[in-house]
Amino acid sequence: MAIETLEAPVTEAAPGREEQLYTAKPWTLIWWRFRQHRLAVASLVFLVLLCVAAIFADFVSPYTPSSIDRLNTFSPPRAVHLFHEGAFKGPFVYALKRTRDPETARVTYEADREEILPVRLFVRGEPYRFLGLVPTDLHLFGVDHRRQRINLLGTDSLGRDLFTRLLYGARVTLSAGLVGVAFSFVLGLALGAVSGYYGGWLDAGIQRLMEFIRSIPTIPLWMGLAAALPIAWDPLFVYVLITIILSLIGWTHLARVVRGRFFSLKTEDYVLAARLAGASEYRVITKHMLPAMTSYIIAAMTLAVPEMILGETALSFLGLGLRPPVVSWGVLLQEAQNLRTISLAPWLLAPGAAVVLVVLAFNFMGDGLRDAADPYGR
Amino acid sequence: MLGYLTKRALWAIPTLVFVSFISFVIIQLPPGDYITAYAAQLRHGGEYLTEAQEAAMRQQYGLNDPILVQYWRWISNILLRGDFGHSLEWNAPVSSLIWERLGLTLAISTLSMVFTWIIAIPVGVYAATRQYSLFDYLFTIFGFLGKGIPDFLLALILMWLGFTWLNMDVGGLLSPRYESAPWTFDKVLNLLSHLWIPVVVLATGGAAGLIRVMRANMLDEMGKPYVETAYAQGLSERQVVWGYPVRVALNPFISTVGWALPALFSGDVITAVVLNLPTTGPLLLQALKMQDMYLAGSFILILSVFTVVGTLVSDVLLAWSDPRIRYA
Amino acid sequence: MTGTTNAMPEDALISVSSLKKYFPVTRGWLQRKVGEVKAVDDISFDIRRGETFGLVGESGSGKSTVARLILRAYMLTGGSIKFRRADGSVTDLTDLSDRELRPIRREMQMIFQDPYSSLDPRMTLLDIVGEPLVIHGVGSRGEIGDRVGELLGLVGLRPEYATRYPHAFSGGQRQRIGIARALALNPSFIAADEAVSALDVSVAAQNINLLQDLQEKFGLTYLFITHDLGMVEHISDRIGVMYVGRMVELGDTAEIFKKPLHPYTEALLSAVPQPDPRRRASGRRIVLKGEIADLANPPAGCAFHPRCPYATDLCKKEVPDLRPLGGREVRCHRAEELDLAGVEA
Amino acid sequence: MSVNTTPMPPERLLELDDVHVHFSMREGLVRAVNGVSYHVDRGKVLGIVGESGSGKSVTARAIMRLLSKNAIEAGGRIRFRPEPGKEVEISSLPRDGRQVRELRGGHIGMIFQEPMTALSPVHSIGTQIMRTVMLHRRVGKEAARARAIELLEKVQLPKPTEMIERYPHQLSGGMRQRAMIALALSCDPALLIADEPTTALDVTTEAQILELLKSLQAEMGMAIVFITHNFGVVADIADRVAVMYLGRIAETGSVDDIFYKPKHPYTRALLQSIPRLGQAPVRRLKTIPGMVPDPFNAPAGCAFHPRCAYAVPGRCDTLVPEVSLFPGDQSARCHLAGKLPEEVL
Repeated sequence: MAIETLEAPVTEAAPGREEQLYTAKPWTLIWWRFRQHRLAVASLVFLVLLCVAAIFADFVSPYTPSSIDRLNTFSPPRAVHLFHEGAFKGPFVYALKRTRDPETARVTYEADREEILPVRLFVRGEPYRFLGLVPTDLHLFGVDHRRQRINLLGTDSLGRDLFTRLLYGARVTLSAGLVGVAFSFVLGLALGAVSGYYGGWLDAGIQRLMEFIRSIPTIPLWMGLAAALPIAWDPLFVYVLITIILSLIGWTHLARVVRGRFFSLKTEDYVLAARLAGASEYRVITKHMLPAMTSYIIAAMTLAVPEMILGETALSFLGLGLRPPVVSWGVLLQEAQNLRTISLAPWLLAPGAAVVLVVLAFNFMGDGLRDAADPYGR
Repeated sequence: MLGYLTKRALWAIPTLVFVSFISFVIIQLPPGDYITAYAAQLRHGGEYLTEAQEAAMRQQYGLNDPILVQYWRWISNILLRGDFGHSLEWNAPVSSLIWERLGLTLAISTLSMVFTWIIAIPVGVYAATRQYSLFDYLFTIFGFLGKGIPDFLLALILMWLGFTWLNMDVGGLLSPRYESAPWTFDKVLNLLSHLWIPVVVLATGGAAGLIRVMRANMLDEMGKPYVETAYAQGLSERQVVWGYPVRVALNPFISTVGWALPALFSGDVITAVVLNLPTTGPLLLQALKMQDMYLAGSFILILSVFTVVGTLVSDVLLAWSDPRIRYA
Repeated sequence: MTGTTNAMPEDALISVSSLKKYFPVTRGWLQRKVGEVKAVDDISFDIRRGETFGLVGESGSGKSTVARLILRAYMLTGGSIKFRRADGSVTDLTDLSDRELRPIRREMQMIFQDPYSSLDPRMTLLDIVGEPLVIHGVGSRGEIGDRVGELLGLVGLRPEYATRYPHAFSGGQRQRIGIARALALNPSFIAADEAVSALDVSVAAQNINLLQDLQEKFGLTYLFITHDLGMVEHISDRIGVMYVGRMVELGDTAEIFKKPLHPYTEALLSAVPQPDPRRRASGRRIVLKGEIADLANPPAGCAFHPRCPYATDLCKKEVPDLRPLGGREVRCHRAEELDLAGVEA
Repeated sequence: MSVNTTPMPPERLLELDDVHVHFSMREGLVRAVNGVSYHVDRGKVLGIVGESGSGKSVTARAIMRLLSKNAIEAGGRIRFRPEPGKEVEISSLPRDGRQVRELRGGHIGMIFQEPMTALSPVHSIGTQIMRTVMLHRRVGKEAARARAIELLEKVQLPKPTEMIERYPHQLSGGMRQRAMIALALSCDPALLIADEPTTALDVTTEAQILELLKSLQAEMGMAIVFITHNFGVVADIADRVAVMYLGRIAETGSVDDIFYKPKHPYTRALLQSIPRLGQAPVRRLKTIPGMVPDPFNAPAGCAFHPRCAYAVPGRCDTLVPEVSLFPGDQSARCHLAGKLPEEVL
């Protein structure tokens, strides 16, 4: 016998755009929605650029982070100009004249309007190993001069180029944030998944553990743990330990997100449908539950990165985290700790501005992701 | 309700034990101990301790005992006699060092919290009722900035601005000439002129977060059917908003009270270091750097106790304000 | 209550006896068990091959739990479930593990109430309808594609829709996708849990017809769970009426509707508002007192006695058994003496 | 369309004349209510039936001026007579002005579908009622409290003096709906708008609430606009019925005319697709082909034509039908109204 169909045409062969929407993959839908948050997209672009610059910091920066220039201490940022006395000269900076006030013995710098130093691409400069492997002395940009330098963000008390140090610091600070989140993600995912999937007393126990951890005040705990790290240890090892310390607190939030999602997904009918079709536990989790969670988890992780970055910065700033010669934004800000230095060389706060920008970018991106994470929300 | 509170309070006890033990362990973690640090300091100044002297000092302070014994000695003294031990660095009882600073910390934190609330609640409600208005956007930006700028950076910037533009002497809580002076009107004014920076710093961070929480809660609540019911009773918008959704939206807000206080303490640690305030922060930092374990341990313990108690308080407040919990 | 013999009646596809499901009530920070909710308490019935067995009851009566127990989505607290396989052998599902259940799952499937949450929004129809085939390794990729197209056609959807995601469809269509998924492995038994309750009147009628057509075409056996008495009368051959975790009446649909034996059935029937202004319910409607009993804390004696207009002292004290009466089964002390009103034709 | 400007007849309580409500959404403009006219006489019950998306709830909210912020009140007139001899044009008043607020709760009460969420979770039942009483009656706390107790007694909630201290989460669904009714009737409104008040309830609870509403209506004499998708409920409670489809009234008339002499093919088809209790068993339900169209692209001409068995090509798919009037104040918006072949219902 014939099966009754929906006799009237339900929807006429849908026009192209609709059909595209109907057959769009979940991540395509998420991307479409994410794209509508212009601020989030701009943040994404900014962060990608910054990461690329940080990875290739040795090439992008004109100098090396530890090259000292005693005759160029606390020199202010140099503006890049295009026009000299009304004539287009391409990008250049003015040379800097160093004078010492005979009475106060204070050094002042003044742009020498006579001498222009063109900014050149791919100049030879201080030697380094590209990505730690290939020895080279090629830098993305710089000026050809024996004495004069290009300090886009000025220099510090030892005449080191702040722009260079900022880029090298980005490597450490950003990776500390990402690695810290990775650590806390592993902890949070494991415990959150166990808690949410099995429930019962296991869940209760993990919940209690999380309550315990949350009842310890974050910063004093960080400080205490960080202070426990001996100064003599290898800086790299200290770095890893600091990220672990940061992640020790951060995981509870991720675990809560994961657990909540697991709980709500477990009761979805489509999960039961898969089980009743004979799907194994492994299949139910990997094919149905995890895909439904990934976008939420990515959003939660994105929002957790700034916490880690702020933690690293604060600890290093206090002298409890990373220490020189490691260059991180927190370490750089240590130099800007006292009021006299700031009023003398306010550009030393540039790493602070970088922290703010990066934290904001991660927040915007995370918000955009969170809004886009559920394209099927009813 | 009473049963719930009793259970909640009882539950705080194991938490406190756990927290106190963690505090103690943290202090014990670093290799070496106070004597090592002390000896190193002396060496710096050209003096030396013989190994016998070091051993004698260890014996005197009981540093050779197993950690559990040391912990028990420490915690039982605190509980039974209110004796927090002896600060090796300051050569004074810990309790004589901390209470005054703790009081000041508490005062600054409470003041900041009051400010946070005064700002966050009305702004959050307004931003939610006028979603996507100019005002809403302005405060969204403010919220993001407050979240993005680390406390210590804000403190630095405010200090710098106060110093260069307003020509104020900043840092500390009082100008040097008032420090030992008796309390006068001028001294109070001087105190206030110093106090605003830490309060603004702490309140900005807190308010930025809470505005967003309040706004999100409000938007959530305003979409619920009971709000429509309230409108259908003929109440005006002001009566509806403040009488119904705000009441409900405040509940999750109340649960943050308990956490807000400890968070302010945490924030205060760094802010105080930057601003050189005579509060707990700089002392804790110093103690940690010197491995002055009784002092640092006491601080972490007290701050943790505040956190636990704060959580308890917020649970009680929540139960009191939300009948769904009260009569659960 | 349980019979001495474990044998299954010849014509039964599924035989459920003394089925129990108690959910623990936990409290406190360590999830201590403080009691239990008897969601399903001592339920026994058979579903005959090729019939539609209706299970009716109000929310909290445990009817959905019964369906999920039969499909072994949960572990049983007690009782047993037997299922007749396609080859005629009888399998006891009671204690089978997930692995052991797997081959049997091909023969029993479920249709869900909520057309939104029952389809994974992140999968195309091809993946959704084809999933049971993939799980059981039936056919190659191409064959699965063909089969999915065929199944979609069967439920009145275009095979081209296989590349679409569920969000492209309305509630009624989604329900049909769920039906196609349930049919994928040619099951002999389908449990439909409130399968049309969430749909609009006109769409519900279409889907009910579809279910009936499919039953005829494939010789399906249905367990049809609903709170809609009109629908259950229309579609079921026999029905069971549940109240607070227990079966109160069981028998032939037409007979029960004509003359119920249990006061709850009578009240239920009289409460249904009829689309017939001349037969307005007022006057003959039995308005029950009070509320449906609390599952966690059911009244002593017959769970229905606080609301029953015919309750006696015996009903307050003693739990009645489900007992056979005139070709039906009924759980009421006064079943013989009461003369209850059914639905007038 | 011209708007009727003659004063309302004396028995008239509420009159909607060609009301349009649109919503601007990201996907486009939704014409949710597209020229709706109906009226309610003093003390009468008007039932409004329709499937989801027919605009029945939106129309009710337009009367209360409770539409969401993205709604566009695109025309038409709503008139109401709070007391004999007085006439208010609700649609021309400022949305949140004093006059509208006086009507809301004071002269027009409203109850909603979800008794679970329609009451404030953090205020006791008594507080919520007292607030309304104090607002409209300008009485003190004591008098308001006495009134609240009286109201709870009226809706037959047990122990009203204790009940006013209770919070919604402590009550069952049926009790909450009773409390909601008490709240809506707290100031003796002339009109009660009930938006699917029994949809979320079980059938025995639904029967309780329907009986309660009927007895309250007889006692207090208010008129009711009763919105539902259930024809059984309408047949039970309504004096007059309006059937809505895609933002328009398809047909309106007395309850007997609608059920026994429907003039619109949609009404007729809907009535035929409902399984009825005690009906001679038919194997197949009659259905309406297709689905309710997406509101973003409603069909041209008569919105029902793609699903209509009698649609005339070239007419029904191009021209929006005018309203045809029939004796007994029955009217239908159909080109073929009154010309349909007789069918047995």
